[in-house]
Amino acid sequence: MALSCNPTLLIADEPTTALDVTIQAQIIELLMSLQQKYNMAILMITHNLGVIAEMADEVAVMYLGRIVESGTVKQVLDNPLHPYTIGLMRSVPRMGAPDQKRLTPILGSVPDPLAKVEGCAFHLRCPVYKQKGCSGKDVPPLVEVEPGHFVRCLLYH
Amino acid sequence: MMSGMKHYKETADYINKMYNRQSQLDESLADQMRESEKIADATSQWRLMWRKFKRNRIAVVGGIVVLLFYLVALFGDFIAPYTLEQRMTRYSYLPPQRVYFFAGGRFQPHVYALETGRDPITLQRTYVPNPDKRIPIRFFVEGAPYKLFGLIPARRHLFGVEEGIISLFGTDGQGRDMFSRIIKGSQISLTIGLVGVALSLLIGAVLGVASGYYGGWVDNVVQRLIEIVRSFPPIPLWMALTAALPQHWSPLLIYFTITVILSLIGWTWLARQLRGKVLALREEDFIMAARLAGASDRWIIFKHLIPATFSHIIVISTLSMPSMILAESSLSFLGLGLRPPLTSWGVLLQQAQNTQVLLLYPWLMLPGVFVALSILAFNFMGDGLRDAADPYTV
Amino acid sequence: MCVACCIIDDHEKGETRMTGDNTILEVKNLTKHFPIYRGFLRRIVGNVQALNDVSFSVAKNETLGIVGESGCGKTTLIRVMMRAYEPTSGEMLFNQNGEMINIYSLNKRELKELRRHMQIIFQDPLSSLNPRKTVLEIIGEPLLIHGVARGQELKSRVSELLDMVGLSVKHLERYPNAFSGGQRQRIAIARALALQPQIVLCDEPVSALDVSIQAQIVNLLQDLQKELGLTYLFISHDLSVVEHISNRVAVMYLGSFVELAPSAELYRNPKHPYTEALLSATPIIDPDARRKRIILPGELPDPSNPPSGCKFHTRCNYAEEVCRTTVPAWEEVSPGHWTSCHLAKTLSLRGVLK
Amino acid sequence: MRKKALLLLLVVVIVMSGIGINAAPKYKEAPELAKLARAGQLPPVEERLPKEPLVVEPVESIGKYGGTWRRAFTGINDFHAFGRQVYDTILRWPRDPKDPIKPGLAKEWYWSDDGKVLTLRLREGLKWSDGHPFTTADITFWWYDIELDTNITPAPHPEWVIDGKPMELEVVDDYTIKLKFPKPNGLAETVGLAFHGNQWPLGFERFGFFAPRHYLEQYHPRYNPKATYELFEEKAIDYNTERPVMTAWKITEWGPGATRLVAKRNPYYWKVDPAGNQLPYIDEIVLTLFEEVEALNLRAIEGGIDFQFRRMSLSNYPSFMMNKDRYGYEVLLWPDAVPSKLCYYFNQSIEDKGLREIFQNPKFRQAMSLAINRDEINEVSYLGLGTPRAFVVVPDSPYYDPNQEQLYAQYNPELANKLLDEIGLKRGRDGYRTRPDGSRLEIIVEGMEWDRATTDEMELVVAAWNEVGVRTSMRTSSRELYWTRACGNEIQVSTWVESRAIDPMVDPIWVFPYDERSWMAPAFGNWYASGGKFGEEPPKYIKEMMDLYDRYKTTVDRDEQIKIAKELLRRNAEGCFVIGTVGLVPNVVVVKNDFRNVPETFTTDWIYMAPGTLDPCHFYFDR
Amino acid sequence: MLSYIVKRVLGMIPAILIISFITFVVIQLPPGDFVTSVQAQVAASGGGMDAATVEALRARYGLDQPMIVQYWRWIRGFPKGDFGFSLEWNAPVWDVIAERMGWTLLLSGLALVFMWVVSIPIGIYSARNQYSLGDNLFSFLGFLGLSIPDFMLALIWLVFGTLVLGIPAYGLFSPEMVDAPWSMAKFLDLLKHLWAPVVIMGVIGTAELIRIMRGSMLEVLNQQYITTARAKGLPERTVINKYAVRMAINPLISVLGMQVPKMISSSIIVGLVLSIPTIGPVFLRSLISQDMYLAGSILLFTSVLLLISNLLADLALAWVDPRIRYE
Repeated sequence: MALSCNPTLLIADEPTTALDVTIQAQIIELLMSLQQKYNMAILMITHNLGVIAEMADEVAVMYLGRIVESGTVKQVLDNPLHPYTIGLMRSVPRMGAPDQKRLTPILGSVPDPLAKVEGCAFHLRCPVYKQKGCSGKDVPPLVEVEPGHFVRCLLYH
Repeated sequence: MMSGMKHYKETADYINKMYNRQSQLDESLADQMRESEKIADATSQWRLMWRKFKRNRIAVVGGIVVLLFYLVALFGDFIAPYTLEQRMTRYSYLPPQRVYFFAGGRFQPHVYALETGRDPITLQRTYVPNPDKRIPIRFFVEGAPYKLFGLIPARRHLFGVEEGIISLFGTDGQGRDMFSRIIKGSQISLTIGLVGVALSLLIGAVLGVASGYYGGWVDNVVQRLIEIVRSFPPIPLWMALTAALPQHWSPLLIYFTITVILSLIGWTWLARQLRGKVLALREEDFIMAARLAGASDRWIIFKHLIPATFSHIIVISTLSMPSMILAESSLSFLGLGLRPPLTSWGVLLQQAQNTQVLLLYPWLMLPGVFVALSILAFNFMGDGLRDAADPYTV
Repeated sequence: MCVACCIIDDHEKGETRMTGDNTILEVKNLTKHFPIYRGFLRRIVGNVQALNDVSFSVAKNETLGIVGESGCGKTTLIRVMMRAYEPTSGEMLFNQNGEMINIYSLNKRELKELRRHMQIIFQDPLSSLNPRKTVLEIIGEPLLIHGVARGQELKSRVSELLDMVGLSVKHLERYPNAFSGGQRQRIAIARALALQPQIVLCDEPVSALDVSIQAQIVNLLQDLQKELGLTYLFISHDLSVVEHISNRVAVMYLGSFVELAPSAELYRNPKHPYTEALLSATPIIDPDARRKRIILPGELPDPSNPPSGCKFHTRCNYAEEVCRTTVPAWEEVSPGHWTSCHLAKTLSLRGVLK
Repeated sequence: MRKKALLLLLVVVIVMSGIGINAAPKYKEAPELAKLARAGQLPPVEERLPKEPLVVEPVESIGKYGGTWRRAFTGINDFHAFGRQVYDTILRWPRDPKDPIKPGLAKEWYWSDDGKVLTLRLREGLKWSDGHPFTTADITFWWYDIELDTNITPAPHPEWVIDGKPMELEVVDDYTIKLKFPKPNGLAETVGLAFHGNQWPLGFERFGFFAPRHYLEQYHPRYNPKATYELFEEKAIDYNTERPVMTAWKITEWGPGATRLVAKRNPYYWKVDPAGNQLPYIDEIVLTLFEEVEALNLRAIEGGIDFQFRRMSLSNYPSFMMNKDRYGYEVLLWPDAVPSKLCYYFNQSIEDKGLREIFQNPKFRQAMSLAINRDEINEVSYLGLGTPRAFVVVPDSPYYDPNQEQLYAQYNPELANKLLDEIGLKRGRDGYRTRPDGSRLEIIVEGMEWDRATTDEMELVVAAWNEVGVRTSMRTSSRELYWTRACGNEIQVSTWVESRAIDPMVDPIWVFPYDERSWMAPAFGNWYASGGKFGEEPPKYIKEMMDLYDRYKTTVDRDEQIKIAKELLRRNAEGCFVIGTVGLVPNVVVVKNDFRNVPETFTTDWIYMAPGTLDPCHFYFDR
Repeated sequence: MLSYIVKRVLGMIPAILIISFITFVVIQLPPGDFVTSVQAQVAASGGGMDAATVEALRARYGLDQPMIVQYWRWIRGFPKGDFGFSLEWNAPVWDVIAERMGWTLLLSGLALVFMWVVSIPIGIYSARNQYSLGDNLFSFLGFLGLSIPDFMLALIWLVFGTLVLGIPAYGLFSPEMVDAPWSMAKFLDLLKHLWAPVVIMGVIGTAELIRIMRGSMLEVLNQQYITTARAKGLPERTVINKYAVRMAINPLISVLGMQVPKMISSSIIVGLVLSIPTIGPVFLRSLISQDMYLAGSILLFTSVLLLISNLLADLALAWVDPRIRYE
């Protein structure tokens, strides 16, 4: 249905969430073939890092309504910079890496989206925040640390 | 301030290191971290419900009106200036009196004395207030004796007059104060709903929960029963059943039988709702968890299912009150329900079922206003409760 | 009652077993069919074969992972194991002080007693906690039911449990809705541990949680296992989590086990085409490792009308004639590595690259 | 309006005569009938009318033909709404109750000297509405094939049975018939021929003295083996539109579920006005069905009814008065011959022996009567239009005794209390009296729901009795249930809207325990009616009254009858057998301004089939 | 589909039998019988009836037989369309109520139509303008309608309409039109009488329907396919009418079955007050006079009407919403 008007941009909002891996694979395959066929861009929203790694060219990581890091998939996944991205990568078990004996969780939980967090939205859960005054009034700006790789963290200022 | 662009990898390493250290942090820090998480107050489901309910302005107003109605009904004998037996035949069909609050600049509530007469042509009663003769309204006056709550003998009334008459809502043909009659009527009209709902609840809750929880043949039998009862249109069935009442029964017995009849039909809705609720609950993991913890059926029904449906029961009861009140007044109106000397809003309305009442004595329709008001209030309150009752949305 | 079966001939039964004494749980040929009724007379017209001839055993202090897609029978397995459903056939033996007791032959009271040793953690921490009960009531419920503790003692026991799962005692009087998902799951874990069970069935315990929270719970489960010497049966559809936490992993398809092996072995060296497909379909967080996925054609067959022969043959890329006609045997292809595939020995399948 | 005015009200002298009018040269008829007659579809009017038509003396004036009389009724049970407009009997009640019985279908009648044979002479040439001659055969058919056929009528009407023997008929010729009894029959003229003597032996009322033999014979199993009694009943019933009638209008439209009843002019009707116009003047009567009395009243208030008093409620009087000019009608108040609108029977044969003893004490009943404030009731319930009085016949009655009018009917609570103290009903600490043995005294007044006014009245009476220390409560129920219980001797104090106050002897249920409907003692009444087979034997003071009535029944001497009736009524009044409150409460009569021949005032009594004696056939529209 | 209908209809037969039996028992509950009530009627107008007549009448009507026999006498005629004999009207039950049944159905049906016609647009409006002044106003008006008893509305209308506005407030036709043959004038006359009772009956249920429609519309408007439809650039009108309303109307259809009994009840009461020839007045009368076959048949008919309306509602639901399957 979504393709009935020959779009140039397809927004896929969690298209694979709640699907089994085999079906998920089918969908990914389908999306990718469609992309080639129609030569369109895909904006994919997902929480599955694996899917991103498999599909995306570029990635933006969001935390509490803000992009905290963005760049090419390689940049972000191979070289995560923001504490949240790093934490995320570290808390996910990776298949085929049995040497990973223990996961590193991000402590605490995502705050109520209605609650106002001042300063860096992640500072409450950030393992380093005490070292720097991240809880100030202003939201840290997005900094381009290498070409195309942006991060919103005071540590990189 | 600037770590420099080149050093970003070092920063990332630093963050990683901190993560590694964090995993070795002692529990107290973890605890502290968790404390910072969003944790609502120690809120029970009831408190949550109340908080949500409070936010709904109309529902609160409805609730206050309902509460007020019941308070007035409870203290009716005290609030009403007259008893049911008091007839002031001199003042039959007296229109509602105007109350004046100030006399000579002083707060002194009073009414005017009335000159009574009859219109020579239409033979209608006429009442001419005499502004020169003020009758002060007194509070906590001695009046006709009554028994508060049917127990405590008393003579004091909230307000009254020492001579003449005080009739806020006018009088009926026998010169009985409508204000007092409406209050007395509320005692029956409002309780008939309560008792009826309570009985419906009893039947509906037992059958509904049993049918939902046990399923199988129990469910089947109950469902068929409900189907059959529901395949009768309510008013005709009520009519047929109340027509069957031996009318020489004592008023009290009639009153209770009517509530039983009302609830005989009312319970199906409740049972259905509860069954659905229980069916859903039965599949909830916490029921499974309790069962796996070794809980017996009884434990599950009484510790989990019934409390879980409690808010629903309250909502459903509130929402079925209007139909009970309406049913009572409709049946009484048709002459099939309660009869004088029992005084309910329906009975009062039945007596107002006259063209001449509407044309000449419209204040006799006031009980209808109270029926409507109470239904409105119950509906508003029930709606608010329903919105507030869902425990899963905060 | 039941001292049913002390003599078990492992090899003939063809089931995986660790050494006798070490076995805590043994499931034998467990089958569950749900009848389908139709028509006015409610005749049985068919069966949904939710669980088909499943056999395995679990050793003490081990974590056995079970993976499979939705509808494969994971949940049915758990429910049958907890005896929420009666099985159509098969038995489940539980090691109680060295005696293997078939739980399906127990009466109500004995069952209640036995259940103390076997508890469950559900997937959805929201629905598994009664929203109307306080933490104290929820965690204390099993203790009350079994008459283990009450009053002040109950309170202190529950406090201990809360502490054990990393929650503050201050939370004792709060209601579930005051907690975050991770915390709720901690409460659920505390409840499961209240009766000091030996084995805990974890039914997708982290699937409903936020990615960043999953790790907390996984770690907690691992810590508790170490601390209390627990045995886990860890059910999930997430292959990476299962790999991370499990000693051995079983793969289910359409109500049957298709493969069972120590996790490293299974992930590197799958012997069943379905396992291979699952592994290849699971996206890996490594942008360099984009692989060719094996796309299984079609959808899961109707469990009330499963395919003949090997149930997987309809979607298998390697299927041969024999797969269509003959049900493959459950065989040990290499030590500790069981599978049911006609072609297990001939095929060379791709595991997860390292 | 005081009841004394009543005497003056009957200003209209009614002359009904079958004698001496045979000289009328030519009769006139309604234009529509004339047209039919000219077309040959009807015989000429002279041939349709009997030799000596009954001449109706107009209340006001000679009328004009035409118009539809709009009335309203409440359904199939409201047969009187139509039935009383067509009062056509063998003999007729006079318009003034003090006058003697008048001729009707019979032009003359006389008793044999011993009072055992009554000879009736019918008008010659009377015809049914289908043109078939009306003869004595229609009477014998009624008597032998309906009244005496137990398949249809289980027992003949009591006025035709003397000492257990049914009357015998002797047909002299087509117009002459003799009624023979073993003893003089004092009820034959009044009850039998004037009250019951109409064409409806079946149906709700089961009144009748004749039936259309030529029509009904074909449905009677005795004459037609294929017929059934069910079919016969269906055909004989009042509402059958096929059935020939002797009335001024004939029902032409009515069926199951219908919402209106239409009756059209009978072309063979046997009455004329003094100018020789064949009656009725009005073409048709249309009764519209109203499910609810209030809607019916509303219909009248907004001028949708031409003339009617039935079902008009007095409490709506102000509304009528306010709207009468707007909608062009007049509102009259006709006194109703009720001794009291609502009356109270203390059941002297109640099972509870203690209560029975108290109720049988005349002093108790007198006290209860004295305790009632009748003026208050009159004001509250009857707009002050009734007459507070004792339960006695109305001044129009031949048995009236002015001395009884206010007997124990003044409001005198002191005297009431004194009487109650005297008979040993002492007041307890709570102010309520106990029985002589000290046990609790509580009486229950029961009634059915009539209307607001009567309920108000009952409540006032109950309050009054509580005032004098007799603990009283009240219950109301539906008519059906109430009736059954009252007749079953189950009610302590019953209430009823009792009429028959012009000639109560026609059906003396309130005079003494006559049958189970005499709620002053249903068990004794049952004993009397069944000749001692059922019920309970009454005490002496009641037996004496029964003997008096036996004497009344078996004399045809009117003076003797009046003497006996007065004696009976004296005993009744002095003993307060029935307690009345407010009587002669007027009926509200709605008359359209152009509706004529309706008198200013007229005493209505249902026994007299009001307004039947006014001859509704001569009402007309002055348009 | 067809077999489903057949199955449902066949399934109604045992239901009708059970209902008829219960009905009969209920109708027989009051003490006394039709003859007693005839007696009382005769008495009320001054006449009398002796014991022998009473017994004979009882035998004639079969009232002296055991209840089960009387019940059998009643139901055995059902297949032939014979619902017994009304003792009071002295006519077959069907003849008495056939026309009234028609009026009852017409009134109830029109009231239902009224409710729908009023509540759907208001529901849509309220959902699209949530918490606006109009939304609040409509829901307040709806609640007001919900809370005023229908008999009171009817009573007020009866007097107000007739005497103040001079509009005919009772009956279905003006008296001069009752007998007239059908014509445009008669039809208009009928409409003039009909609208008020229809509105009176309809207002009670309108509030509920508005609420359901509003809620369901809100839910649908938040659905993804509505967002998709909007994203595709479809005009808002099409989105609302073609997608949203069609889906949102489902819950309305499922309460249709519940609305019917309310309308029937209402038609009885309104019919009584406004003197409309619905089955209401006849029913009340038959209950009081214990005309058992008549009362029983009316109760039975209304119940069957309910069964049928439930069936129709189910079918309509299935027709509108293809997700529902017949099992």
